[in-house]
Amino acid sequence: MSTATLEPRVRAPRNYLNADYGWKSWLFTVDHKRIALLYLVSISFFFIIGGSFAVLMRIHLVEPGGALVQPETYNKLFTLHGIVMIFFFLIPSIPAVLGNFLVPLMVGARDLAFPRVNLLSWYIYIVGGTFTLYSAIAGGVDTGWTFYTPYSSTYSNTQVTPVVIGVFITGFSSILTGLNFIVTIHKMRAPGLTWYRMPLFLWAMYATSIIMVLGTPVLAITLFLLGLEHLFHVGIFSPALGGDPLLFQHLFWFYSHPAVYIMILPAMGVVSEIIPCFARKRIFGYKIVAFSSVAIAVLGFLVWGHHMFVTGQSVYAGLIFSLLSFLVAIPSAIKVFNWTSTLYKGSISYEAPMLYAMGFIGLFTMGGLTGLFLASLATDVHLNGTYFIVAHFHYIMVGGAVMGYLGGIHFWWPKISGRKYPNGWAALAAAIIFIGFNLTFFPQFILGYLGMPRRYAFYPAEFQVLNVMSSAGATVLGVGYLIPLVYLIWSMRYGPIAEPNPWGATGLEWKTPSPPPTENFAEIPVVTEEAYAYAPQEAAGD
Amino acid sequence: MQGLPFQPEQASSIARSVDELYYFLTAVTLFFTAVIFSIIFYFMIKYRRRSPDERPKAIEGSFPLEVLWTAIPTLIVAVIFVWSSVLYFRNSEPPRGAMEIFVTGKQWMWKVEHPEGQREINELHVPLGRPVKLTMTSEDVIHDFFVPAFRVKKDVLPGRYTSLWFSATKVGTFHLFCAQYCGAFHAGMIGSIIVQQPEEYERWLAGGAPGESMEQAGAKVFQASGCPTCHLADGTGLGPSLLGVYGQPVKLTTGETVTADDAYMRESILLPKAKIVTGYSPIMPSFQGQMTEEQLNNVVAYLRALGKAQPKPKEEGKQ
Amino acid sequence: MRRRRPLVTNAEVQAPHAGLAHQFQDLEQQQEADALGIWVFLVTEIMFFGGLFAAYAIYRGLYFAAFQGGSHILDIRLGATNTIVLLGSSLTMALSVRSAQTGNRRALVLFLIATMILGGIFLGIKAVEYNQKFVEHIVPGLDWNPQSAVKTELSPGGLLHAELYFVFYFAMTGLHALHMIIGMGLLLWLVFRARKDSFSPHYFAPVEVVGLYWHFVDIVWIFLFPLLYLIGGRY
Amino acid sequence: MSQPIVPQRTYLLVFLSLAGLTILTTGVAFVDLGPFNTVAALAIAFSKMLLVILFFMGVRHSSGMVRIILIAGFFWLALLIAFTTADYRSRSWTAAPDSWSTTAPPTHP
Repeated sequence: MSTATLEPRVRAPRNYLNADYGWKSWLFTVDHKRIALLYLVSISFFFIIGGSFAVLMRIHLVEPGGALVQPETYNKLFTLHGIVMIFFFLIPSIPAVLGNFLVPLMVGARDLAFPRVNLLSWYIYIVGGTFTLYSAIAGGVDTGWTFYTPYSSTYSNTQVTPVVIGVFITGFSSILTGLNFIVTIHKMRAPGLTWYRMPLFLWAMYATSIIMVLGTPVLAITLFLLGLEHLFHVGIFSPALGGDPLLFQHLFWFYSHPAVYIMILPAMGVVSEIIPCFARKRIFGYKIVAFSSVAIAVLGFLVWGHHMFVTGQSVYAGLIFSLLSFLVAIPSAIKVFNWTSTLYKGSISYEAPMLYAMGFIGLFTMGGLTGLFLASLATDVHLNGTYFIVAHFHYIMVGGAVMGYLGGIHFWWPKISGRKYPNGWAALAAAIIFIGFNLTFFPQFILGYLGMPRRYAFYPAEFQVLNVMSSAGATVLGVGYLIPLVYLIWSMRYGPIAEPNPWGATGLEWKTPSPPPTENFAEIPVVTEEAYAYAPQEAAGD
Repeated sequence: MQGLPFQPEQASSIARSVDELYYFLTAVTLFFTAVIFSIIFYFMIKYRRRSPDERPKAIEGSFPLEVLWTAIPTLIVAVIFVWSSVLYFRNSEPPRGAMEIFVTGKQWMWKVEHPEGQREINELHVPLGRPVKLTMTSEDVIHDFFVPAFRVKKDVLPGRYTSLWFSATKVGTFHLFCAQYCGAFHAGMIGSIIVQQPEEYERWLAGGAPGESMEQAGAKVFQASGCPTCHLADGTGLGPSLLGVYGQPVKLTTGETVTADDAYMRESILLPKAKIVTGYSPIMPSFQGQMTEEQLNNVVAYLRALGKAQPKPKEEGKQ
Repeated sequence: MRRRRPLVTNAEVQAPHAGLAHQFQDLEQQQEADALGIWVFLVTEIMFFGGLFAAYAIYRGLYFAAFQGGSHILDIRLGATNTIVLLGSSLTMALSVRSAQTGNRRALVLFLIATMILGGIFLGIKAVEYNQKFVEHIVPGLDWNPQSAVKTELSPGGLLHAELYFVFYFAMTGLHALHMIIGMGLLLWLVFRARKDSFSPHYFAPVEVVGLYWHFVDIVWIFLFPLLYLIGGRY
Repeated sequence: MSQPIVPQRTYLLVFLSLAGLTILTTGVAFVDLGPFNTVAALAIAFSKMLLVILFFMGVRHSSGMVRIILIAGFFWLALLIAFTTADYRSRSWTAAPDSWSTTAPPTHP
């Protein structure tokens, strides 16, 4: 707060952060970078809310009989944890924060194709979030984030309506973001930036956008029908009123399975940026990695029935869905092999983003491989609906997506904020998160195999040891997540000023000052080289 | 607090086969995790940055390697797919002559009815070594019948029958869980499967409330609901005869042929106009709301028994 | 490759054309982006209605008789008339775009207004049909109490499933009508802009975009008509 | 966008065909074709959609990109419907449950 530093803010060149002051300049901005920050603040808020629900759940489960709350309250905790984390944190996390910030910078444009639509999508997100928060305050909702009918439509007497409206509305935010990215990547690339010169983050955002655009409307219409049934008591999915509950599950998972790829594909894109930078190597098998993103996006739409192997779906449909679920594992495996090979004969340094990226590969590998247990019909029968599922998708969505998100935040933080954070603290946080995560979720694989069903507010005493281990791990994990929050906020004021390209990375976003000016580039750049041209020019042809 | 188990008990005829696949998958997972972790650690140490201006040569990629590491996972998942699907289909087919028991899920309890008429709540007694087939339905929301020790699980849906089977191989008491979230006391919708020696099971069956068998109870409901007025045994009534129908193909007015299974019987009682047998008119009233799930189960049990009887010769061609 | 333009900050932008937004390099790029944007948006609309059509298809397969019974209550003449009215509005919409292309402002305004009038007629006929459902007490959730004549017609497949048919009838036509109302609002906005002479043969993207939206809404109805009114034939 | 200006006559002819097809589909509904009533209705609706897309929406003159996007949309919808229907259609293929095995059959009442 004193003037001890020799970097007075007045000397800072004009950039998107100091271009204008006052709340209006933020709430009515159409600058993609400012909108990204609006998203960053909002999703962090929802992450803290969703995280506190998780902490309460883990504390509760220390005792077999439940240590903290009534079963009804526990049900509301896991429901809101799921809804908040999935729809209000994970789905917008990388696309809406890093994607919004980076897509125009990476394609070398002044903004997204539709800046006002971009701002609109943030407002839609906020309105949807408000409905969801209202429902949490007004008594909560206890349907599970999957909203399975007929429980959600005709039996639950909690705040189903506002939550369904909230998720319905937020879906449009996701649709508009995806639409904006598709058009931007198609039409606004800088001269010379061909498809095969694009950074892989853009490929990943493109594949993600396809899912957002094609899948989210189906979720919207499904929730619309659910809302109709709930409000007017007309039969759509409720057997007592003439409907079929399995149809809801089909329509729901048609979106919600690909939604997993909305979370993990962007994280894969982030990792594909970080690894070449800190290994100073072009990514191994660029085109294969690029196309595997698209393959995952497409195949990911054809596997939703593996959520329904034991629900009374036809066994033949189950067979096809099982086969396709195995197929979608292959492009993911290819990506892991290519990232690993990128390290070969590289020049590897261990800055914090790289540690997050390595953590991502490890956890994603485990999460992906345990997915095989669930794609396989015979073992899924036993594991479905148990803690094995919970462990598996947390490995993918927290171990994978959140690690990728944090890696990306650490990688581009100097660009976003114009400041550097303390690398030692960041490395420590990465290590704590990695250890805490495994402590929390590895025991849950065993719990699931032993037969403990998920969504149980109390449980037989023989499962207690593993539950206590998991809760202890959650404490470590929680601390791990708080550390970056502290030093990142600290760095905004006290961190050393970042140069335009602190990591020596390639990519157009590093060719403009940190933080970038409002118009991104003094002059629209011309791209003359491949992505990840880390090698010295004369050797690049080898 | 008890010890730290790593494997649930294997107490059914299929448990072992599921575990074998499970261990294979675990081995694959551990192997690849170990390989990836070791390679990453090795590379990160071997190729650590030694001087700040090091510039390694670019490697474009390697097509043979890409083919190799596409082919290996493809082969492995192909093996797993075939193994697991064959196992699944073998495990889901109930053997002939399985004992049939009705299960009804209800927020938040399991109601069980043995064909002999014994009823239980949150408990299911079964004899050792004999295949048992459960026919299940729910009175309200979706539940799920899950016995970890048997490695069986199936959703229990309202308005529909689902079924699963198992053959217990160990005497003892095993957990029964509801594995599909069903509301406030979902966690309390648990029970026990009690596997007994056959003689002991017989004693258990004989003891307790004698009651009537499901079939007899069903016959009473059948009578009381006025069904025999139209469903005459010789097929001359307004509705088709029900002798020898259960389990057999039935030709419908739409030209389709369906099997007269539990689901069809149930549908025909609740929504009689949905599938009309050729030669008959859609005049049967619906019994939706007229029968409880239990009575419905009893009637289905009775119809199954009728299915064993030979159809009377007169009604040929009228099925 | 696109022409490069030297840097100008937002404040200094002297837009070379009134319609060019700051993030684009030139008008052509902007037009291509707009066109791509609307088509991607239409794809989301296909999936939005598509979820509804998928649910409809499943239930129609399961409860064919009930859906047939429900369908036969609808007035096929009103449905067919409405189809032709809506197709006519698509014609006038296409002609509006053409007038914008040729720079004929008077014709543009006239055709836009004609499109709105035809859309209004469609909604009017729809309102008559909805009213008829209330008279017959076959509005699920609000007024479901079919009277005797209607009841006989509906009963072959079971009243419960006939109710399901009407849920879909109202959900599908209701969402379609909502899209029509939004479309009419957009048309009104176009009329105002056209009267202010905002469009020229070089810049008429808004007319084209609204046109594409309007045609899409028409296509939805092209499928709704046979799927709702013509189930199983009327012979 | 910069599309050729189509003569008014073309638009009028397209509209007349669309109106004709509407009358045709209504007429066909009154003829008993069995299951082909549905097929005919959908085939006619599909042709009408093509007319609108190709002429009114001008996809005839559009870039390949627009066509790919449009086809992708319909393809994904087809996937949703096909896979869901596959489940419902194949549910009854599973073998009939085994016969009932308790006491001797009772006599019919």
